[in-house]
Amino acid sequence: MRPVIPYVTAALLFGLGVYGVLRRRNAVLVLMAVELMLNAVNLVLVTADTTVKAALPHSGQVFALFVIVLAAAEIGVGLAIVLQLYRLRASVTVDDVPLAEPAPAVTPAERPEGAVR
Amino acid sequence: MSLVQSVDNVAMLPAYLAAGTAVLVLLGDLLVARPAVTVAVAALGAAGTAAGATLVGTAGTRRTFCVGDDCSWVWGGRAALVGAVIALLTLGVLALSGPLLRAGRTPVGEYCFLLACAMTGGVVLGAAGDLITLIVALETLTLPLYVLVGLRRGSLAGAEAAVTFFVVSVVATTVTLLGAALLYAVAGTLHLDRLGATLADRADLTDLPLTGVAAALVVAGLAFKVAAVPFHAWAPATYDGAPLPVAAYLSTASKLGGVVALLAVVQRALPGDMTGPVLAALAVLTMTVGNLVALRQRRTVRLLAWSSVAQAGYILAPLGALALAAGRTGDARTAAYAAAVAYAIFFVLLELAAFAAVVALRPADGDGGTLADLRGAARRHPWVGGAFALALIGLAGLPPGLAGLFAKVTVVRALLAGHAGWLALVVALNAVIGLAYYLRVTASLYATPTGAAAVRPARTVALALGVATVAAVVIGFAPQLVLDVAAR
Amino acid sequence: MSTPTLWLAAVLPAAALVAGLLGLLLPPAPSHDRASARRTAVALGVAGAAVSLLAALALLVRVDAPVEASTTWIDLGGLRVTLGLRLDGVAVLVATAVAAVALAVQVYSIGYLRRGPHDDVDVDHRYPPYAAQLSLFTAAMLTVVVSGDLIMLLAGWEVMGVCSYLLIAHDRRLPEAPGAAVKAFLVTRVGDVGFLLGIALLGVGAGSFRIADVLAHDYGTGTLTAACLLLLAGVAGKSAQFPLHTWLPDAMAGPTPVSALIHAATMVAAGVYAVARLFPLFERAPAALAVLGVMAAITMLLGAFAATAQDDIKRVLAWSTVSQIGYMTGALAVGAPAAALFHLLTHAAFKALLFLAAGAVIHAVGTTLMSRMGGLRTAMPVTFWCTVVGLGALAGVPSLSGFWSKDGVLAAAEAAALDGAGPSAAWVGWLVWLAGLVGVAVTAWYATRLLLRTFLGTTRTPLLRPHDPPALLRWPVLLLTVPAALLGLAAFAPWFADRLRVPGDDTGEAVELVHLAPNLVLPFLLLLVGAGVAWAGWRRDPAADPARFLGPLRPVFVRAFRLDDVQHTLVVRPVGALARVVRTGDELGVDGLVEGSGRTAVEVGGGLAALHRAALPRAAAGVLAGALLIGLAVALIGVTS
Amino acid sequence: MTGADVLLLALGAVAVGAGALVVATRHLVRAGLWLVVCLGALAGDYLVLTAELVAWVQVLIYVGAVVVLLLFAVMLTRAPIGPSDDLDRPGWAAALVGGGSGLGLAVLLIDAFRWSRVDLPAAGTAERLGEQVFRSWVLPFEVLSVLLLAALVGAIVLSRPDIGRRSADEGGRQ
Amino acid sequence: MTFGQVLLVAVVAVPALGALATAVVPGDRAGRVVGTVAAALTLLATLPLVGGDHGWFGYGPRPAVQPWHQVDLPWVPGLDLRFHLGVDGISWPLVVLTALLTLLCCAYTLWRVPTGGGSGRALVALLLVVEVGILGTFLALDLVLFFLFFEVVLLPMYAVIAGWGGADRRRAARKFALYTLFGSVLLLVGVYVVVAAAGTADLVALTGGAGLSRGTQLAAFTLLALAFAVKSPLWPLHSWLPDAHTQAPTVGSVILAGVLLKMGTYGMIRVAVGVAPEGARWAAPVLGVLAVAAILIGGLVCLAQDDLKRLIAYSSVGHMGFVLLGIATLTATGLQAALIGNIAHGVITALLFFLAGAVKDRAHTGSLADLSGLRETAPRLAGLLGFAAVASLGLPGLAGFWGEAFAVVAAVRRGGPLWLTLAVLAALGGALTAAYFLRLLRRVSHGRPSPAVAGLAPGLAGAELTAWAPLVLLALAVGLAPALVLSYASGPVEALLGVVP
Repeated sequence: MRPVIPYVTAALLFGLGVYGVLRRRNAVLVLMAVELMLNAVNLVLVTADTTVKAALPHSGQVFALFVIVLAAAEIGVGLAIVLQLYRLRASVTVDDVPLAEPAPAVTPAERPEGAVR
Repeated sequence: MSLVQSVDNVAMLPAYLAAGTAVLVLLGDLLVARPAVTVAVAALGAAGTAAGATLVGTAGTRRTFCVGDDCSWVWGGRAALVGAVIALLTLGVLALSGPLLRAGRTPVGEYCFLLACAMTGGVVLGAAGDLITLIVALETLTLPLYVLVGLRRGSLAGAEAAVTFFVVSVVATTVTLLGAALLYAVAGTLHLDRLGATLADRADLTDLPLTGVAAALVVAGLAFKVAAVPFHAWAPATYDGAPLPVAAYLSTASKLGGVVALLAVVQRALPGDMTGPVLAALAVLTMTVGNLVALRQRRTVRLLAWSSVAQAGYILAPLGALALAAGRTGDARTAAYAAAVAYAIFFVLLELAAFAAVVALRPADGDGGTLADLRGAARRHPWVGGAFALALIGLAGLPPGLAGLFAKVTVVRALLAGHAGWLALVVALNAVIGLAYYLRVTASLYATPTGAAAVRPARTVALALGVATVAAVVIGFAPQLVLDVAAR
Repeated sequence: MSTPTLWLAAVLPAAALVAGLLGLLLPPAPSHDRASARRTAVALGVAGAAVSLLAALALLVRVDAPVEASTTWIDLGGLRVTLGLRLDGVAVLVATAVAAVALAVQVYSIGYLRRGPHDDVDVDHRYPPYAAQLSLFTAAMLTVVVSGDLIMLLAGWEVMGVCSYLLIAHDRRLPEAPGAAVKAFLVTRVGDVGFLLGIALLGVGAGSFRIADVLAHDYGTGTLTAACLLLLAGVAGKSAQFPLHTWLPDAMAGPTPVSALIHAATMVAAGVYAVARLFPLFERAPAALAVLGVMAAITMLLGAFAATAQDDIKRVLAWSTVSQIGYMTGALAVGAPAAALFHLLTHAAFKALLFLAAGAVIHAVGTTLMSRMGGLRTAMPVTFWCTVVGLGALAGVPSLSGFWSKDGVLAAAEAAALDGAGPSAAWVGWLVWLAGLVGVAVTAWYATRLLLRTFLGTTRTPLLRPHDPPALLRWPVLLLTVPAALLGLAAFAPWFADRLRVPGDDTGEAVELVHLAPNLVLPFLLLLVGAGVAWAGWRRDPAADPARFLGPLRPVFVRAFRLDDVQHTLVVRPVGALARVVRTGDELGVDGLVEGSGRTAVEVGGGLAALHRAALPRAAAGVLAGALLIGLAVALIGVTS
Repeated sequence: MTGADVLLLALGAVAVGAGALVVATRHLVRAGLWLVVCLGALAGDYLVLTAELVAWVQVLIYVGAVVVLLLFAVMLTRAPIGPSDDLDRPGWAAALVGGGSGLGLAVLLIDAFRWSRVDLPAAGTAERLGEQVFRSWVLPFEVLSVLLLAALVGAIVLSRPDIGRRSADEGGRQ
Repeated sequence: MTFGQVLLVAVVAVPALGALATAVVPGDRAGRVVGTVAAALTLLATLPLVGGDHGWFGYGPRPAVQPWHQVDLPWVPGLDLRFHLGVDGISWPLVVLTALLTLLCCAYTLWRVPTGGGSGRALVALLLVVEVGILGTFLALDLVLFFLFFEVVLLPMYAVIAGWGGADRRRAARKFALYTLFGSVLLLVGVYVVVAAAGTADLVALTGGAGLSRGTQLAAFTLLALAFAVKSPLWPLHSWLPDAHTQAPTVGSVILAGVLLKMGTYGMIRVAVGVAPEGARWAAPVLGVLAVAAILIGGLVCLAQDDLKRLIAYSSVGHMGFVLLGIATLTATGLQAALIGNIAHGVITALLFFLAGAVKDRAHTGSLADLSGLRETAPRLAGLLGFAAVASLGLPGLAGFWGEAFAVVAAVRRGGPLWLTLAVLAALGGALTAAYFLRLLRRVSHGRPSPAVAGLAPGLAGAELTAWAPLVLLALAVGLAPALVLSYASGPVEALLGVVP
């Protein structure tokens, strides 16, 4: 068996996941892309079990199981969060979620009062 | 050979206490259904966890869940410190949550339960001895916080904050997991100490570019937790959208968790010449960007968030000494790790005090508000304002905030012990930029009030603020206490 | 050294100093008890000067050999600064002159600074500080005279500068007074830069600033020449030598008694005295003496010619001072310190006399301009005769004091020029001698002019009723006439001549101040020529100024060869411009850099904050891109290493 | 090239192709369906790699639960069934980072493993894995239970806005 | 504990407790009185410190630092920090000066609290905290402790400026705080460069280089000298000072100019030169050139300055240039000149700022264009201003002379073309000093009274006289008897220079 085949598969899948996370506007699609990345990780873990002389056999597969559960838990909470956002805004476009506070509404004349002094 | 791993239940006591707290809170909420009882149970549980962590920690290092020499659970000085501090921070945040919970729009039972779950993650994190436990514990610490951040009912900012936090966190977790998986693919083990030993022994592995990248990915993923630049952009938005006590938890306990996780992998698993340069670069970027952007913030919590980004840079800085050969000698390494832990302890204390003061000065269930809302606060509430000022000055690292001063001194000393003078200079210059905005806040506290009505701080908040301030003053005069526990 | 002598020597400056310090505590402002304050001030001033004079006279009797006493003032890292006295004949004689002139000025001031007849303004409303400053001035000069340590000498030297500043600026009616005061202080202070450096060189070389140690130390030629030249800068400043003489004529803005004090016995004499005091050093530095000689020659002629064209009576006298000090430094340059000091003493007498007499005139007519005087001889006979004596002495009319002392100087210069006597080169002797001779003629010319313009002819302001001054003003003038006329004869007294022996002169030969030789005739002839020309010019038209014969040179002489303008163009304006440039540079450049770095930090912060003014995906992108970059970097480093 | 290699190659191609469609399709629902295909192919990969239990869990949890959950979310957010044009934002940066990481990882992995060959280990049956979990990995297993509980409670709290109101009413009454 | 040790601790503890008491005592005036009493007690405690063991009677080599008294207690071993205080001939005059000036300022505050916001007792409390920091800096014999006290000063001083200052106070205070923090963080790095290399922070052990390598010494000296240069301030790191001085309230300026700047020069002597002598030797020419640049540029800027307080502030740049020139020569003469220059500048500039404050308070303007004829309406004030200006320009017989003249002498003594040039330029700078002070006097004192000055009352308040008289007397006394300051310093200075290579 050539381990490089599943490894490269995993690498490409991870890359696709990254691309998806960055490309998609819809939060659910973003989550799907994340799933791709997580699965790539799992594939690496499972493949690793075949390539390494591990101190503990099947650690990779165990880890992969844990990751699947972890992902399920996260997706559960994540979807709840996304739905909460949808309830409040009727949209799940991540582009509408700002990182910074809204642009300052104060006029320049007021600024020395609060900010500079 | 028994089917199940042997367990040292004494060593596990802190984890039991923490998890038990969570379960008890849930049960209490279901059966008694009185918020006061629920909160009391949570508080008692947190206090008990802290006590248990300390008690077990004083008896020397205990290991359990061992496979051969590799143990998944190592309850030593560091674990006890982290466990106790996280439990105490949880207790503090519970106290800060008083007004929020009393305002009645937050489900008390679930709130306390989630907090207790996060605490459990934090307690386990300190003792984690393998990558799986580490990552799972870290997720346990983080996942309840997604929910808590989004708990401001009807608040779009809260929902957005939760989404931001969640998405970025999931992505970062994936990066960490990939790093861990690659490490496993290379070294064939997941136990930190064994990993460290393997990488140290086998030069063929360390020569492999894949190993370095794997290490870097693990560090990068974990750096997200401490909000290091460029993994930081979630922090200000999340802190500002979250309820104030949750923001406090995020910037103290959660950040401490990230530091602990980073330290665990850096100290035990990964070779210093791989992580050192990454950490040094992250430290420089983090403190500089954090401080510079903080200069331009107008909202209190955002300013604190950016400042805590910068502070994360100071925490990482001593580890940057590992980038140099001189920084990887035994003494210098020890000094660097101890300095990072000590700085983190000083920092969480001051940060908790600062958030407590903001909570005290803001109306219940309100957000952090703008800096203008704080004008003259110290004239209306001399004690609260004074404590806030002390905390801010401590964060800036100047007397009379001696705790913060000694924190900076610790970092600089560790850096120079590792001959990383240039990094020490960067830290020093950043302290100057930092003072600029801390002074701005402090000065506006003492400015002429604009006439907003005084809010009477809740008793629990005042208590938390008082305790944090007194603790800051005490360790300001006796920093050796912290240095001693941090060095263990 | 006997204790009483020591005490007397200490009292000499201390009396005036104490009087001055106490005087400063008196209420300076016009207030209800100012009459009593004024009385106290008068008493303090006069008493201080009188006690000093008595001490000086007592010392004159007691001191016949040099005495010296000192105690360590402070030891600065192996450099010893002492608090010491060094008395010899020269010191005592000069001290006597200083104290005498000071007393005369103190007494004179009482009357002079009263309400003037043509002035409604109460002139002397700040009399107490004025008197105190006079006392301090005297004390400072006496300190210079008796000091046995260079640093202590410097102390007196500089305090004098400050006092001159304060006194020149005293008169609040004159708008130009503050400027003149500042100029006086600053110009001398610039000279003092050299003086301080010279002292530093000497002190560092000897490891001590005690004059005796310095004189005893054997310096290298280079050091010595440099030090002497530097000292000369200070001397030029204080003694108003070219090119640092410009302050002196302007200083006439001060009250006339102050001018008398400055010109006769204190400031200007200090430079000459200091050189004489350190003469053994100069003797060993011929280059410095040569420079001094050139300086002296230029100064002599410059002062004399400038005096010819002035209309202000005080300015004539001021320029004459410049010129006469040139004689003294000339004598020093040709190696005749005794002659210089002798001229210093006689000059102190006749110049004090002239100034006080001029003060009496000004007091009477209310102006300083000669063009508004004339014909005062009849109205003010006492003043007239006193002035005649003073001017005679100045011009060198035989048997008056100035004749003998100037002759001493010229004889020494002639000896240096013709016989190569003395430490300096022959050409220096020639220079000084020729300049001195020309100076004699010119001096006679302007002295005659002054006398004629002021006292003879017809009155030009007929409305005035001038009269001789009151007793307080008259007596000092009268008493000063005596030394002005007779002091020259003292040169024939061996005890007097012997007292003018400078420290380095240990040949044991008698000091010869007067040379009764045929060549005395030459200056006398020149005197007659000068005076005669002036008289002839005046005779032709008594109402007109004889200075009109100067023709196109007149404005040049009035402006003293425009050296003021030169100084203004070359020093004052560039420094002012430089100051403005530096200020701007400091504010925009240095501070701008600081402010700029602060602003830059804020700007960069703003830029970084703008980067975060984006949506959520950018945070995720940050994480992923960051991880990618870090991974890439690590991989590349891993590959290359 | 053994048969396993061929299988791996084929399944990998399917997985990558389906994955590409997941991130590229303009149909929301189809993205979910392509995800099923991709995850299924991966499960096949696991089987080839002798990780039996992981493969079955993959099918159960991922294909059975997670994808269904995602599809529900698509429905609940009232996504259009047909193709939509506003799903993506300009993609050069995403392509750069995604391509960079994918290709970079691939290069690293190829560099590390080359065309080496390994024998497949003993199969990861449920029994063997269970033994491993309870012999060596009890701790994370236990912690994960806390995590799951928290996720459960958290998801419920977030999904049911009335929970907060109830306690508010109680708080009001007390 | 011996009496001396009790005194040492008291010198730091009394003002600290005084500040606390001032802050908690009810009533504004009562607070101010309490603070003043504390300041007075501190001064009393500093005086007997002189009665210690001055000599070195033991065998063996002379140590470079021989404190008269010392307290040495462990504090934070993890940071090499010990509570090690000591006093000797170099620090004692500065300690007394600090205590005296603080007392005068507190007493002055009893009479007048600057307008601008804060309560008087808060001001007094802050002044006392500043005093703690300054005294601690002068007394610290542990490098880390030195740094700690160095930092203590910063924020209280910021608060004094920002709380009670002039119109543009916030900006000036920020600039002060940030700029001087920039200096002190360099100090922190410098301190630990030394500590990391030497393994100890004990100044007594470290003085003389303590076997540090040349590279370490150069790095340490550069950092330390930069730090102290900011505080002193040495051109071109001075630009915080004019703003801070101009905006600060009178008492703030007095403390700032009087003693706060001395922390820099003291540190330069005791720490920078003491700990890294080889570095000092290496950097001396640069330091000397910058010092002379400070003298000349300070003087020229003053010459073109048109605000009273700003002019005095810039004059400090020049004066500190003389002090630093003295230090840069690394001769006993120069160091002693620096020490006495420190004290003299403290006394005279404090007086100048008191007077400038009085003028500004009365005339409500500090612009030279609006002030003239002061001697006509307020002759005593004008007289004192004249005295202070004359003292400041270095008139022999007054305190300012010794430091300036002997800095020049020291440069001459050092010899060589560079130092001789520096001496000449510094001496010319002395003439510039005279020029701008005379310009100041001419503008302010002479001439016809301007409208702003015309209405002034001629008298001075008792509190003013009380605050100023000691300074006037000291300026005279130090000028006439410099031994007052230097008699104790020669031993320590010789010992210090004994270890400079």
